[in-house]
This record gives sequence, structure tokens and C-alpha cells, in this order.
Amino acid sequence: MEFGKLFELFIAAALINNFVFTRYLGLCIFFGVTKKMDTSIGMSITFTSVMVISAALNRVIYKFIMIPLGLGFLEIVIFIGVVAGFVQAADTIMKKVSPGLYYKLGIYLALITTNCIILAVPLLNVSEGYNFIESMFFGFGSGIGFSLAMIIMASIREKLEIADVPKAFQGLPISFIITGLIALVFLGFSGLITL
Amino acid sequence: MMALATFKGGIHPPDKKDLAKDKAIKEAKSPQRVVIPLSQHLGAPCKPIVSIGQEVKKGEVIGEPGGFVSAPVHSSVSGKVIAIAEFPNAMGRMVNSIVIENDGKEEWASLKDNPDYIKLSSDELKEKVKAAGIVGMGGAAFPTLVKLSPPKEKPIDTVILNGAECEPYLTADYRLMLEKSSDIVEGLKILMRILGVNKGFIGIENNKPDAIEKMKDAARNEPNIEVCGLEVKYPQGAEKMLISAITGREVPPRALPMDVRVVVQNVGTALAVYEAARYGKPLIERVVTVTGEGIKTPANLMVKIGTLISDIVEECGGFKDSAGKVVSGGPMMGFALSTLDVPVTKGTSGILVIPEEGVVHAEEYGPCIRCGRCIDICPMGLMPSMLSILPEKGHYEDAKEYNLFDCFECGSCAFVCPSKRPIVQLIRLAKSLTKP
Amino acid sequence: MADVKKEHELIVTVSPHVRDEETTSRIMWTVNLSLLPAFFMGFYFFGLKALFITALCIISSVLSEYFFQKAVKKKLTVNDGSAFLTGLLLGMNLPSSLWSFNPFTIHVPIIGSVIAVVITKQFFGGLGYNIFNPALIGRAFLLISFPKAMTIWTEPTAAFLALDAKTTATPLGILKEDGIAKLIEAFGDKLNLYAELFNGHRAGSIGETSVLALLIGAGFLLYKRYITWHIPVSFLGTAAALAWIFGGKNPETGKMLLFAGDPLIHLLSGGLMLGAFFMATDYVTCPAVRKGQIVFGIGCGALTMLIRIKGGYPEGVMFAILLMNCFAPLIDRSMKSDVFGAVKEKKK
Amino acid sequence: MSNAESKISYIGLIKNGIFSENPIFRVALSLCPAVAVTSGVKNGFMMGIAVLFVQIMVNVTVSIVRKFIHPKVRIPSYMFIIATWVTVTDLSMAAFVRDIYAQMGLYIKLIVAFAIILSRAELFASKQKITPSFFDGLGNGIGFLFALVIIGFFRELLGKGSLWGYPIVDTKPLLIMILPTGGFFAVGILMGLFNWIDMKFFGGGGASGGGH
Repeated sequence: MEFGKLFELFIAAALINNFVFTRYLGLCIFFGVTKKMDTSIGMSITFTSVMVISAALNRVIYKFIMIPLGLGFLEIVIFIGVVAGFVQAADTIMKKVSPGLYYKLGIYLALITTNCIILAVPLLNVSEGYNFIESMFFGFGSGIGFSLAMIIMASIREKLEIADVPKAFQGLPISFIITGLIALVFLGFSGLITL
Repeated sequence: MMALATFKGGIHPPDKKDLAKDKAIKEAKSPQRVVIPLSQHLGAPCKPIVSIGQEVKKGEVIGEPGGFVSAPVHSSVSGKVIAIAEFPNAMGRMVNSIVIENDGKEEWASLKDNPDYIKLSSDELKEKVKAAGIVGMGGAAFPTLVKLSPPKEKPIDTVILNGAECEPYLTADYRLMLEKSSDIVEGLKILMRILGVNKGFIGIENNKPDAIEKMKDAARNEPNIEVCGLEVKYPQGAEKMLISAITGREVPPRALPMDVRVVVQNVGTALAVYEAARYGKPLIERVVTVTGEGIKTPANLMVKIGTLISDIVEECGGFKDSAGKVVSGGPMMGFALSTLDVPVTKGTSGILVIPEEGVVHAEEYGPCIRCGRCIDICPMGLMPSMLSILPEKGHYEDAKEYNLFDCFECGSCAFVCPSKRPIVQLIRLAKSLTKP
Repeated sequence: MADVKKEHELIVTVSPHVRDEETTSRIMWTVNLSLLPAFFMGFYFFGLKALFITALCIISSVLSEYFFQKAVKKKLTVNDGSAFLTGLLLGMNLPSSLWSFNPFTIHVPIIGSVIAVVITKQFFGGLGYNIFNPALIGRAFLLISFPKAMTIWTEPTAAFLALDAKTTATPLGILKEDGIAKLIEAFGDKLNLYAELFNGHRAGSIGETSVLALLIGAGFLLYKRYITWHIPVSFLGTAAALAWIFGGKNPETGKMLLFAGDPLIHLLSGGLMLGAFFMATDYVTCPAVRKGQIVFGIGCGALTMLIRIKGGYPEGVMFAILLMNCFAPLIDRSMKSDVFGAVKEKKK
Repeated sequence: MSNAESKISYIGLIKNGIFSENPIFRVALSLCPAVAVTSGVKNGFMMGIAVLFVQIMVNVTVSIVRKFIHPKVRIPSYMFIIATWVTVTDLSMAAFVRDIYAQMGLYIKLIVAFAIILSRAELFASKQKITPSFFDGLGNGIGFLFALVIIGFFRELLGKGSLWGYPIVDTKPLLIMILPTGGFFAVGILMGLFNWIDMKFFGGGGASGGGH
């Protein structure tokens, strides 16, 4: 696998097919945590790392357990089980090994299980037929793309705190409109890489 | 020509000094009575040491300092104490004040010529400054003695006399520099002696070339004293800006000039220091510029402390037709008066009468369009745009992230704001609702 | 004591008691004025259609603002010239062919104006609060919604009633599709190409073609200090540098040839001049601090060239500015002004 | 169980789900499908039906097993119940409505992560008997369906000029509406509209929730 291809895969996952702006995934978390910059940054770090690891983990399980046993149809149940199990384990390990880090990022771990992106990555890996390395790059690119989206959104929402948004549109409606505008703007990246 | 010393930022309001520039300093009529506030300075108010009915002489101490950061007040006329009560001052606050009825005799309490003042020791000179009740006469009215008593761990190597007078309209310091140039230089020498410093500067904005010449002339034989022409820019006369312009040293946020080894004094203060050292004369009068498009005859008057502004306005022929606003101090940082029955204090540098049509009505202002003008000109390098938006929407605490407390309210931002936003007012609001 | 003046007649306000004469509406109207030369050149080259489209944009922008503010009972601010400016900029960014493409495209400028003024600006609280440049969002929305109508360009004819002008491609379109040789061929020789691009005798949006006229307007704004050099210089500089480094192509293989690009063609064509001087410099949507503006300009330049050279569109100025608009709050947040005296302190 | 439970009006539960606690416009849970599958009425409808089915079945199942599950493993157990029902739905749809499944298969699978389903199971079904749980699922599911169809209606009409795949006008009035941008706009504006109606006619506070 040449590096250039992987880089393109990464860019495509992060910018062109950004999860939030073109695949409409992870919106609940996206709107939930971007009220504050701190939480967005914490979430970004946690999310990206969980994404890469869970992509790899699920890839291994799919290839070496599910395919041989013919359990492909149970992918939803198994993937969510793996993610939930992994997050639980990460939670426990972090609490023991690095309480400081746990204090900062632990709360985000709890939110991750109910997020569709974390599940979407392994599902897409399977349907696109990515290999192990590609899966990880895809997971990483998606994580970075999601982080980018969250950080941009948080900075914009911070600015909106002091704006005169009409009352009916305060909160989520205006956030949706901003997301729509960013999605429109991100269309500028389309055609950048043709996979 | 050499580049003029200056600082980064600043604005160029029309200087309007022509109105009163050529009026020589004139002794104001002695008022029928004076109202002398016991708190004319930053710091603790004075305690009155006279009682109602008591006869006092001109220059007699009537209020003793209430702490280290304080300065005594003296009677500016001879006569009888008729009241000790709360009176409004120019900022609109009620201040305990002593009212003295003038008997017109102008009897001095004590004046003794002391031509050898320069030979006195630092402590003796300090004692004279203290007894004379001298405070900073540029406007802030900080007790001069405190500035002249830096703690040991903060050595001073430079004294700067502030003759910038960057506020538009005002010409009091300018006239002083023209008419009393050698006395001011003597004052500076005394200050340098008190602080044991051998470098003195006099900073003067370049729109007063004759004052620069005069002062250069007066300091011709003083190798340690240098007269600096400064670029004409507001707020060139702000302490930190002046220090940066002349010495290139930047006073860190929330630090004092003494932290960069500098003491700054107003030229008027230097004159008062000289008069105190030489004659033992207390600070009982000062030059006040009466100016503005709304006054009949602008003037620079030597006014006794405690004279009511209404008396001064009357002496200057009254208002032209309709006075819209009367400001104590300059147009940028002065206080608009709600009544003319307030006294001139040690910090009153000017009385500005703005006619009705010249008043900027600030009730209607627009949203911040983020043009960045205020950021460009803020002499403190702050972001006034954010400092006004955040308090406007109630985010007072957040304003601290934008260094709210470094603002010294020079008003430059509000001057340039195209949306006419009351930036200074919003900043004051935020300051009053948060803690540094 | 003779009372000279009754107390209650005095006006009391906080300092400062003098104000600069500059007002928001004066700034806006001056920017409008400075766009006029470029607009007249568009009018000259593309005829009445250009006038109609721009007028339609202006009228619908102003009316949208008026009706929205009426509807939500806000103070009317249509006089401040900002809605007019949005309309004017949107109009200048549209192809003149919109008018004649088919009878049903008249609604296009109106939709663009409504999106620009209502969704991009008023939903966010009106002037001063919008995140994105309204005119550019209006145009991006139209480009995505009406991809065909928005990319039909007519030849500049300099005929007043040019109603049946021939359609053609923009210089950047030719450059992207057929390469630089074809572009030079289309204009005769290289010198003529530069000259025509500079004058504005080329296909393109109504107000973007004449670099000369745009520079006159921009010079005026710079002279009046309504804009500063920071964004235009960093924007154009980055774009030129990248065009030189990555803009070249090996004529035989079609592969990228480093350090062989022609920066001048990139600078003079497309909406780069209009964007760099009049739209990236929009106060509300660019960073407030000067050093942030330089970052913003570099970002705009880099993204423009990324889209032009590698992207799916021949022109990238619009998306580049809009993308940097997304990042402006982030830049603002991380690049505050240097507090006096704090420089040497520095964070630990 | 107490008397309070018997007073629960089934109609009220459904009405709640559709309007005052509409999962998308008011409670703002499970927003992804609101944008993802609503480029057409048909997709929105199918998604709505799938969610309706899963929601009812999950509510009923949870209500049945509620007494046997230890509170500590409550959430993981619910997750598995949901995952199971989603798999059933996923596989049935893959079998019976192929053309639609081809377009939105991923999102059907992702129903498993919809917070609305878990939240109803946790907040309602785990404390209630089977019948009210069924109606709560029905109400929420219909509310969800209703929201998706409304959004789909505007987006398909404006973006493709058609409804349920049948052309209404022969042009594409606003292509952008079937793109993500249009989806976000549509949801944002409809949400604002719902808030406005709530404020204007029901005296509500306006701002909708911002949950996960």
C-alpha cells in the first residue's frame, strides 16, 4: 500500500467526506459538546483515539472471528459490543493508570458508546473492504475530520453567544443552520481527490 | 529632522488648542467663598482640623492627611470657616468639604523665601513636598510624596516631566511652560535630587514648538535634563505611553512606572514642588484652562482651589448662548458636570464648555462591526471591541480574558468607533461588576 | 452666587466627549462607491444584462433586510448601506448570462439575495454578527443549486444591448480544461493575454473582470484606511507564490512541473482581485487582530490555489474565503492583541 | 404500581410524542437521520417506519424483562436488546425493500446508536407496564416518522421537484436541498418554526433541548 494512497484516504475521510458535513453522522454529540471549546477539545482527543483503536479492533475481529464463523450478519451486535467493551476497558485502565487524564477525558468516554460515528467507522470499513492499515487510516481521518468540525463549530458558537440571534432560532436551530453553511462551504473541497 | 518619540497606537483628535492657547495666565478674581473638599486626591480623605466659625489664614492647613497615601489640604483664602459638610464634587460624588468665607484680606499664614533650597537634603525636600499637600496635577491627583518614596528594592534612575498635554482644548500646562519655564526646570531638579537621580526628561508634544524652545532654553545649562519633542497623538501624556515614548521601557500590565525605574510628574506638579521648596508655599491654587466653543472668553486662569466652577464661568463672560455640556478636565477623560456648583480641586486642569450642537448623543449606537479601529489604536494593546461586546451581553467575567483591568479608560476606542458605541462606559460597568 | 445656568439643563454623559466623524453607514457607502468603477466596467463589457442583474440583487437584498426586520420588529437599518453592499457584491459575482439563459432564471439572483441577507446575516443577529460573508454564501448557494445556469459565461462584447452574446469559457476554465497553451492561443499572445486580463476584456462574473477598475477602487479604500494591506497582500502573495511553485504543468505528460507556473495569469483572472480587496477584507467575517488577518490571508491564498490546481472547480476564491470565514473565530480566539508591556513577559 | 400510572392517557402519550416532545424538533435527540435520510419523503418514511418498529419492540421487550435485569447491567442489556431488534429490522429490510435499503442501509444499522430509543427504554419502558410502554413507543415512533416526513417533504419538493418519487414540476427548483447543506437548513428552519409556533401559540420558552 503506497503512502500517497493512504494520505488521500485520510484527506478524503477528514475533509471531503467529513462525517458531520457530508455523512450527517455524530450530530447529537456534535451539537451536544460544541457549546464549549474545552469540551470540544477533550471530546476531539478522546474520540480520535477511540476511533482509530476501535477501527483496528473491529477489523481484526471481523477478519479472524466473524468471517471464519460466518457471523457477518451479526455485525451490529458484535461491533457495538466490542466498542462498548473497549470503552469500558479504556475507562477502567485510564482511571488506574492516569487519573489526571481520566479526570479530563473520562466523561467523554461515557458519551462515546451512544455515538453513531464510532459504529459507522467499522461498518464502513467492512462495506468498503478496507484492509487493516487502511481501516486505521480511515478511522484516523474520520476522527480528525470530526475533531476539526467540532472545534470550528465550538469557536463559532462561542462567537454566537454574544450575537443577537432571533429567539426562536437560538440554540439548536441556528446551530443547524451554521452546520448547513459549513457543509456548503466544505463543498469547496469536493473533487480535490478522486478515489 | 529626528523622528519624534512616540508609542504604538493612539488617535489624532482635533486639538482645538487655539481657543485658549494665546491667553496668558491671569489671576482669577478671588471668590466670595471657597468649598475645599477634604478628598482631592487618590487615597484616604483628610481629617478636618478646623471648626465652624474659626478664622483661617491663606495657606493654613485645614485638613490633615488620613494615611500614607494622602495629602493635607490648605485654605486658599483668608477668612472664616462657615460650614463643614458633604458637597458634590466634579465626579458627582458627595465629599466632605470645608466652606470658607473670604474676607478679602489675602493674609498668608507663612511664606519664607529659601533661596538655598537646592542644598537641602532629600528628606528635608520631601518634608516640604509633604507639607505643601502636593498631588499630581495632570488629573489623577495621586499624592506626589508617595511617588517620591519608592521602596528600596525599586531604584529609580529617571524622572520624566509630563508636558505632553495630549488632551485636546487644554492649554494650562502649555502656558505654564511658556511663562514659568525656569521654575519648572528648578522643580525637576528638586525632584531629581529627592530621588537621587541624574537623568531628567521633559516630554512635550510637538504641537507646542514654542514651549519646547522655551523649555530647552531654560534647561540649557543642565546637562542632565533633556527636552523631548513628542509626536502629537492622544494619549501621549498617559504615564505608560510617555515612558515608552521617551525611554523605550514598557511598564508591564498592572505594574507601576517605578517597576521600570521611572517616576513621572506633571509640569504643573514640578512648579508646585519648586514653589514649596523655595517659598514653603502650599498647593492652594492652580492653572485652569477655561475653554470650549460654548464659553464667551476662553482663558487660562490661576484659580484658588475651592473656587466654584460657576464663579469661573461667570468671570469668563458666561456661556455663549446654550451650553450643552460642561466638562471638568479634557474632552477625552473629563467628567461631564451635572451642576456648576462644584469646586475646582488640585486635579482640575480645565473647564470645557461644549455648546449644545457640539454634543455627541450617545444614546443611539449600533452593533460592533468589528472594523478593528479600536484594536489598532488602543495604546494598551487591548481589544476594546470585545471589551464592549461582552459586557453588553452580560458576560462580565469573560471580559477579564481580554485584560479588562489593563484599560485605563483613555477613551480613544470610543472616539474612533464608527458605531458610536459607549465602549468606556461598558468597560467601567464590567470593571465594577467583577474583581481583578 | 449668581447661577449662570440651571442645573437640569446640562447634558451629562460619560467620557470621551468628542467623537470621530466616521460612521458605520459612511464606511459602507464608501465601499459601495469604491466598487463602482469595477461595476461600470462590467456594465461596459456585458451590457444592460449586467445592470439588470446587479440592480435585481441590490433591490432584493435591501427588501429582504427591510421585510425581515419589520417581521421580527427590529430597528430598521437598511439605510446603513450594508444590505446594499451585499446585493452589489452578489450581483458583481454573478455571470451576466443569468439574465438570458432562459426565462426562468430571473428568480436566481433573488434567491441568492434572500439566502445572503436573511439566512447568512439576519438569522445571526444582523450586521456585525454574521459568521460568513453574506454575498459569498449567496453565490455559493446559487452555484450548488443551479450549477448549469451559474457557469454559462458570455463573451465581453462592449455592446450596450448585448442580448445574444456568444457563450465562452472563462480564462481559468480554459486553463483548467485545456492548459496554458490553449489559453494563450485564445488571446493571441501572452502579452495580449495579460493586457486583456488587466483591462477586464474576458469572460467572467460581472464585476470581477477588470483588474484595473478594481485596483482603482481598492486604492481608494486603502487611501481612506477603510481596509489595510494585511489581508490583500498576504492573500495575493500566497496565491502568487503557490501559483508559481505548483501551477506549472509539463506540456507533454500533463504532470505537475514545480516552479514553472505563471503567477500573473492566476492573479489577474478569476475573482482573486475582487475577493482579496473587497470580500476577504469584510470586517465582520475576518479576524480582528492584524496578525490574525495575515494568517487569514495566507489561508485564503493557499486554499484558493489548492482548489484551482487540485480541486473540482476552476475558481477557488469564493470557497477559500468562505472556508477561512469558518476559521476566523478560531483565529480570533487564539490570536489576541499584544497587551502593552506584556510582550516580554510571555507565557511560561 | 400506583394509581398515577392508570391515569396515563394513551392518546396523550401519542400526542406528546408527535408535538410537545417531538424527538427531533423539540427534544432534539437522534438528529443524524433527520438530515441523512430525508432527501426524499419515501426514504424518510421508511426510516420512520423502521424506527417506529424498533422503538415499539424495544419498549415492549424492556418492559417485559424490566424486573429480571440487575440495575447495574441495565444499560448494556438494553443496548443488546436494541441491537438485536435493529438487526432484525436491518435484515428484513435488506430482504424486502432492496432499492431503498441500498441507499440507506448504513443508517438503518445505525438506529442502534439512536439515543432516542435508549432514552425511551430507560426513562419510560423500564418503569412501566407493557401497554403504556407500547403506546409510548408508538407515540415517539410516530413523532419521529412525522418529523422525517415533513423534512423529507420540503427537501424533495424543493430539491427534486417531486414527491415520493413522482415528479411535481419538471425542473429541479433548488438542487441544494437534497444535499447535506439543504438538509441542515431544512431541519434548522423547521426547528426554529416549531419553536416560534410554540412560543407564539403555546407560550413555551422557545429554545429546544440540546441532548445527545
